[in-house]
Amino acid sequence: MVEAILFVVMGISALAGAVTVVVARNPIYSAMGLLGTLFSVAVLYVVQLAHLVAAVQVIVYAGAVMTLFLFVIMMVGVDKEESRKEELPLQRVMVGALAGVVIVAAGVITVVGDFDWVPAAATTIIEDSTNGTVQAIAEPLFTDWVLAFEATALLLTIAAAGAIVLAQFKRQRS
Amino acid sequence: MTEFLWLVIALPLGGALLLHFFGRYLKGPLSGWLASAAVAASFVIGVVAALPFFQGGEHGVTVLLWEWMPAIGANLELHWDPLAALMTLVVTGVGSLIHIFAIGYMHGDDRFPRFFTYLNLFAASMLTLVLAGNYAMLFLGWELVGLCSYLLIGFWFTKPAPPAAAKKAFIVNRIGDFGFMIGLMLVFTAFGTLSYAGVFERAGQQLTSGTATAIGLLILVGAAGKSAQIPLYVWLPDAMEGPTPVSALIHAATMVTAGVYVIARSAAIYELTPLASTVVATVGALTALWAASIAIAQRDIKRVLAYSTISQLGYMFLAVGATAYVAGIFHLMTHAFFKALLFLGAGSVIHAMGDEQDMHKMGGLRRKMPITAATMGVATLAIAGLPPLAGFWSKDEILASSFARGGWFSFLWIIGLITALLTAFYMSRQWVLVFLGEPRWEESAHPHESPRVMTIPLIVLAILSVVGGLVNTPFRTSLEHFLEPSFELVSLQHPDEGWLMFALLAGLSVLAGLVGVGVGLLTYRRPLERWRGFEETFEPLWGIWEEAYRVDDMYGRVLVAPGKRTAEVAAFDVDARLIDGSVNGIGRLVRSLGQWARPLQTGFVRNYGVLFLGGTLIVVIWLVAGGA
Amino acid sequence: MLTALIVLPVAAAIVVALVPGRRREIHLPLGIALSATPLALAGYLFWVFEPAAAYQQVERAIWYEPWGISWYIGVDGISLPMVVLTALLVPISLAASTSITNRTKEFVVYTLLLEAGLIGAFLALDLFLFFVFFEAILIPMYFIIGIWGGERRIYAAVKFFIYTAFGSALMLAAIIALAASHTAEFGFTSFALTDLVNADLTTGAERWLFAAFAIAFAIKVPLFPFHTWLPDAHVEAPTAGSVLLAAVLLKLGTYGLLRFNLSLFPDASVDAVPIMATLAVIGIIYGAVVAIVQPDLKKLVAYSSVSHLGFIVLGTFALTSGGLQGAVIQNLNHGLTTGALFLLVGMLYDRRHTKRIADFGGLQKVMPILAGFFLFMAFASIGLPGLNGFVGEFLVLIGSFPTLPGFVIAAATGVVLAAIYLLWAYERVFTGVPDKEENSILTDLSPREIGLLAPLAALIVVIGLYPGFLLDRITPSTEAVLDHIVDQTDFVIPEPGRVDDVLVAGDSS
Amino acid sequence: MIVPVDWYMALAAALFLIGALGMLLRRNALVMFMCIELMLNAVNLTLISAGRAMNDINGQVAVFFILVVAAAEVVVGLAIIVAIFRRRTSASVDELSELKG
Amino acid sequence: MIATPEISWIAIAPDLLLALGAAAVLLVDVQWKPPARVLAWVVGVTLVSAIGFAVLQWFQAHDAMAAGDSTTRIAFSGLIVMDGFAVFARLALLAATALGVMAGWRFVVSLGRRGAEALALILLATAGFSLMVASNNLIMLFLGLEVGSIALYVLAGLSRERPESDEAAIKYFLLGSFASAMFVYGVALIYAGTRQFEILEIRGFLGNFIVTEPAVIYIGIGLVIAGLGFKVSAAPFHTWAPDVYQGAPAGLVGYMAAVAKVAGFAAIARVLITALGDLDLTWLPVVAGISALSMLLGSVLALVQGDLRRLLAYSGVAHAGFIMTGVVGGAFDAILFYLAVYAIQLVGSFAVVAVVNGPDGAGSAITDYRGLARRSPMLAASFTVLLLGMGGLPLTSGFIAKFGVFTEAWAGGYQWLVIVAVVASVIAFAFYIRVIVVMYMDESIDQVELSLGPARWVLAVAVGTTIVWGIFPTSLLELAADALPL
Repeated sequence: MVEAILFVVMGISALAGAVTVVVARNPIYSAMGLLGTLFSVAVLYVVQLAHLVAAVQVIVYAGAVMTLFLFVIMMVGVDKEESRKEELPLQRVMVGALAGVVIVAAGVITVVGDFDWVPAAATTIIEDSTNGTVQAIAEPLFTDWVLAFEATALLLTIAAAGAIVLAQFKRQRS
Repeated sequence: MTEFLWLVIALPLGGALLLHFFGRYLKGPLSGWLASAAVAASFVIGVVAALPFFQGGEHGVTVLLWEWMPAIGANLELHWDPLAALMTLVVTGVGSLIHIFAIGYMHGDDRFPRFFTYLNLFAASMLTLVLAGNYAMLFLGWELVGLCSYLLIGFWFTKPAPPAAAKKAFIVNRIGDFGFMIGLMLVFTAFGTLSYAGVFERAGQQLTSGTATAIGLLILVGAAGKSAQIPLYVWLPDAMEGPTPVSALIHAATMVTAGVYVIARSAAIYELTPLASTVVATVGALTALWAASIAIAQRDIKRVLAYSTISQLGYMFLAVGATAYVAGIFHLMTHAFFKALLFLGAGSVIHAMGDEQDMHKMGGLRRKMPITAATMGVATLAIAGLPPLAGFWSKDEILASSFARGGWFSFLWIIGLITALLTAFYMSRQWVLVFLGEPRWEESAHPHESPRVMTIPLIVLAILSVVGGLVNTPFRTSLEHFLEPSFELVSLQHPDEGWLMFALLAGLSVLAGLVGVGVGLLTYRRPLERWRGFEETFEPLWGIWEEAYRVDDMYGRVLVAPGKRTAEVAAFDVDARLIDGSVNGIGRLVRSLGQWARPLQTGFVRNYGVLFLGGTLIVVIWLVAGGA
Repeated sequence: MLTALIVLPVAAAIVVALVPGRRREIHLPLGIALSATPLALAGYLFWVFEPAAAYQQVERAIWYEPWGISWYIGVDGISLPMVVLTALLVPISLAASTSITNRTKEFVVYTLLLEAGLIGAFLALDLFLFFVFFEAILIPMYFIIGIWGGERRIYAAVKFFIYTAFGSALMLAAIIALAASHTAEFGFTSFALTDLVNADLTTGAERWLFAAFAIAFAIKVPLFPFHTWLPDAHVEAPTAGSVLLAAVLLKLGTYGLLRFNLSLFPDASVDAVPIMATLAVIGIIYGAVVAIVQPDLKKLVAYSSVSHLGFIVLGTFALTSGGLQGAVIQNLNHGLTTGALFLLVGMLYDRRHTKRIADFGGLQKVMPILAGFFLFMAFASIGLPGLNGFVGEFLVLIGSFPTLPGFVIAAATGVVLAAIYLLWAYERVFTGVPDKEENSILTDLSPREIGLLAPLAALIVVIGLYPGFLLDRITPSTEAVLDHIVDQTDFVIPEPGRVDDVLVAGDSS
Repeated sequence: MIVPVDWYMALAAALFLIGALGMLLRRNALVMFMCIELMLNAVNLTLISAGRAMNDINGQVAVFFILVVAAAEVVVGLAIIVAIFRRRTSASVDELSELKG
Repeated sequence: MIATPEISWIAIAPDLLLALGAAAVLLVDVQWKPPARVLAWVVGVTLVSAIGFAVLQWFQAHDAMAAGDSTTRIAFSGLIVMDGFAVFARLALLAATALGVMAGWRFVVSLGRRGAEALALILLATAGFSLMVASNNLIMLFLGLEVGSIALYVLAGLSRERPESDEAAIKYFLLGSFASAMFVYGVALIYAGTRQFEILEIRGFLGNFIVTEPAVIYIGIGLVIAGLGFKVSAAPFHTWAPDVYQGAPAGLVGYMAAVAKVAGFAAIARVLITALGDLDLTWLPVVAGISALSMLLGSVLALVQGDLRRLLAYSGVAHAGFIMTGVVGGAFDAILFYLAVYAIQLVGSFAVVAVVNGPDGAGSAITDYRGLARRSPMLAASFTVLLLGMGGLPLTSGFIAKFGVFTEAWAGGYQWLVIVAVVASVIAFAFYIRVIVVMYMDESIDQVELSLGPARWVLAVAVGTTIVWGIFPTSLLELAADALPL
């Protein structure tokens, strides 16, 4: 029951946030919308017992990433409001068409074949099996997934080096 | 003896090659003498090789030189039989005389050796034609003759007319050859070989009359081309552009007789198709009359002779068409004598007049050049068919044979008779215009008798023109016996036996001859304006005759011009525009596709996004749809 | 030995390439000298060749086992003449290229590579290998046209390249399909001609593949209506290019039709006879008619090629001994005569720097020798008996008549038309008085140029009078092709009316 | 009561779609970028929900990596945006359309 | 207490070395600010040793395959594999990297201090892609993909002097991330459909069970195809390629394009053929469609380009289509051969561009190549060989490659695709020929002598392999034939 309520509420707020991201004219609002979505999704993680992931989501995303975003937005200029009018001809039409196609397709699928979102779903859900405690996550993370874990190191190195090399150019100029 | 037969061809050919490569090193007339010697030598060989036939009854032999195109039974092989022998002798005999004459005539021409190269080659080609043992090799000689005529007619290539005439001659001949080749194809399909031996012996049992007719008519097309019959005679008058000895060679001894020869040679096939034979005869008769009527009105001394040749060839066709092959060949031989004589005479006149050919500018030459006058006079009487000269016997036999054939042929006989009259008229007209009457030539001209090297051949030919006919008179048909073996497969047409008949027919033709000669003499003896008036009384007919019925213009308008137009359309519209255009069009199409697709790449990343998402959706939907 | 025949030109090319660029004066002589070695080898090959149906001097080396491709070369009566012709014409066309002064080295290299490719294509018995050579030839030819050509050389070169590449692309697909079906049938993949002939295809498949091959070769021949690249290429190409293009390159098409289409797709070939014959005849007449009014001498000769090659195709698809022999020998003949004609046009161009007929006139006066050669070659190409052209055309016509009478009659008109366009051209170019004074100062052929033409002329006469020495070598192979067709299909070669062969044989004895 | 996994999946799909469309609708590089973050979040939600429905913890583990990737992308992406902004003081991608055709 | 994870050093040795090399470059640079050639040495040693280990891997994998045991070839509990396929692709990547560094060396030097980062990024990118080609796990594959891609985004934007570079970077980045999101969502959906991330497990699952409602899996496949199709610039996911190729530094484009193609196609082959082979009836037509579209669109658009880099980009689209025919044919060896050959030719071609238009050249209009044959015959000749090689003319490796994939596609029953392919390759000839025309048949614009620098070696290798493998392809073909995936 609780889960149902939470799902509905958080789902709606997540969607609302997402829509905000898309429609808000000011990047700040978009950022806020994204933030909202992130939080709502985090809650949904918790509902599904993905505690650690939820935590990371809040800390890393809502914390670090969004801060970075906001920082850049400030730097780029808050006042830069994006006018609603679309310069690109047909862009909106095409996007609308695509959205329409997706919705129609979804409709067709739901109507015609009983569409199974998770064909491999287990008949009975054993909550413990996916109880995302630190212990539960860490074990596979550092055994089966250790290489992937290490690979993320590369990713971060690249991010660092990339950021440097891209940002560095002023000195290059002078 | 036959093992030396190849020399008959090889000698003139060798002469040609020799002169071609080393001619320019030979002093003065030497090259001319060499050439003449070569032809004369092959004449001698011919005589020796022909000896067995004089006893008669001797059959032909075939001598294989080497394989050529075995797949179609066409090898280089010589077929030596009386007919071939006779032709060889005519060609080499008359040929050598013409060679000798040419030494004098071409004296001083800067391409003197080259001229004799061609003459020798001409002789060699003609000999190849007559000695061939199969149709393919005959065709070889046939075409080489055409080549030589091309080379010789266009000998004076710096003038505009001769090259054109040469080209015309070759192309018109080609048109004939086209038919001839198809004829040969039919022969091959029917017999699986082209060799005489293979064809004739089996013609009887293996040829349906239909095929025979087709072959006969197609060969006729070829023959009409070579022998200048309707409708392909137009090249011959223009061929006068060549040096006169060439005309003599072409008209008298070699080229034009080929058509007659090939029909005679194919007698075994014509035997099976009366229809084709009749067509041959009809074409011959009509040509005879047609050409004669034109010859009447010509002013150019050589053109008269040209059309008279065509007309005489018509006689020969009439003969072979009437299956009187011997008569045809007989006339071929005699005609060779007096026509060669006429041309050489004309040549001698032209030579003397400084290349003047218009008879209106001549007259009274008999005092200046008696020998020429005398010899040409003989020839004129001979061709006019007055006994006992050669022309009389041969022409009379033709007329008699066709009369004897009866039916349609008696009509042709009448045509022949009329032609005889016309012939006599225009020949005497020519002789009179040239040699009698008042001198009408310009001061510039200083006519004089030609040198001995030119006159001796005239004299020899004159003698031949007188006695030549005696080889085959109704009283002594020795030529017929001689040719017997070559025609044993066919039933020869003979003049009716019996004195009365002979006397009657001969009388008629003699009468025609006499009338013609008489009118000619009486008319043209008189001063210029008088006979001018005579000619004008025939207007407008006379004008049309003089312009040879304007056949050339007609061909030009009906065939040449439209043909050229078609070619231009094909080349510049169809090819350049349509075909090539469409090819390039495809290329352009692809490029324009590219140009058309280019705007997809707008440069706006969000458009790319749309494209991406759209593509993804298509893929996804396709997959789901395909999977379901 | 055959490998050597292919490798020698490559080696020669490398040698020339290694000569430093500044020593420009020795590139051409060196190239000529080196290209004599393949010629010698080809001559030897011709000498040792025994008249027999089978492929000879066969060499086979596995290239890549799993794909079943191999270096599989051999020679038979059909390819032999072409190999010899190639080896003969390369030195000649090189020696005729003294007028090429810029980038001589590259020119020589490309020409030698071209020779290697051509010989390879004629010798290849593995379809993969054949295709490799067939395509590889494009590059050197493309450069020869594109670098040393006339004003519109690039257009011509690109057109030539793309057009041909398009054809061969289709052929590639067909080759793949053929090999695939062979794999499906016999369990092992092979591209060897000798294997693929055994693959039996469904009628539909066979026809498609035939079409693919036929189009590729029809473009190469070129057969109407795929011919329009040819005049452009010829007009723009330098002399040597034109010579090799006309004399050898085009023959890849006719050769391919004869070698691959007939033997690989017998049924389809028999069914396709009407189509191919029609195209051939159209080509003969059309090419000739178009040639008549060409203002450009080279273009005229080019269109005459279109016309002449029609005879070869006609003979090929007549499916008779005469026709096939004629086709093969005409391959050679056309190479000699047209090659010589292009040489002559080139020599004219070197002197007068124009190819437009209207610019000439009365040249026989100033250059009798050239005129003589031109007339000689013209008559050879007209098909004058006693010269080689006649042997080919006559064999084709007479040989094809039993099977395709209608077509042959139409084709025979080409013989008349040939006389018209060539003699008219001769009249306009060489006869009359040299009125233009730039014409009257031209010099006649040099001994070198005569030396180039003389061997061709000699061959023309020899083949014209004694083709036996070729036919003996050709016939077994052509007969083999016929036999193959006959026992693969229900086609019967009409035996032209023979009561008994004794008589036919009897003639010559 | 347990919410059926399909709902979660559908929600995720909706988020993903919104993100994707937003990516195409906005011309501000930053916002486009946020949309990508939205999409990645949707992916995470999918993984977790599906994992739970299949009793498989790996779904959650995978989420970690995606988070890292997202973070790294953010860093680099923002660096690029900043760099561009320095040159042309605008974050509108529509102005970057020199390269086309 | 967590069990110690299973570690197989050899399986990751090359990647590890690359990472270490990258780190070394950065540290050395920070510490001593050495001249460029020192870095060159570091990079050189790194690459050589990496290649050495890759070769070692090759033999191990080969022995393992011969021995028929799969365990030694599966490492890190199934995250990555060390099968022949992976190692071959890895070797191709390393070769492309080595050549790419040489080709781009001038540019790296021109970056001055930032050169070190550039080199580090190159090495890291290669490391990422090399993990990607070995990944047996979709998440791992995604990580490798991202490692490589992100590095490439940065590299694309490296030349700060030119605005085009910015544009290239941002376009590449935005679209790339978009594509990655698509890809990973597809992975998630496949996971939802099979409960597996591991490729071999997925194959097993699909082999053993019939999924009653597989729609979600198909959606996943579609998204995965889209994501990877983006990386290999297959139509309609190619739109970034021309702009990026044109905007990114000339010195590096060759490398960027090559590694992305190799890794992307290795992944496509693994995911589609190995993991989803049992569903091929569904995805084959789609992939065939993409292939055909890529070939036609690519060649047609390349035909009308005025800029050489865009031309090469679109030709790259066409090549993506050609390689796709190999995927349709389901032939790993044909794909690998094509990839190896094409990667090298690509790097070589862009090396030429870098020489002619300068390492950070602004434009590369085809007209700049007028009379190149006169200015620098060797350069023109090598470029000609490479162009013809990419065009697929016989006697070049490109022909063997094309022939291989076409044959497989034909045998696979996709005859129509082969027909399209041959037609497209004719169009391809048309635009490659155009460049050759310009180089050989137009007159030179300026006679400035061009110095090749290290690009000399790149061209030597590229031309050499193009010709040698064109005439004696057996060696490489046999290697590719042995390079089978698990």
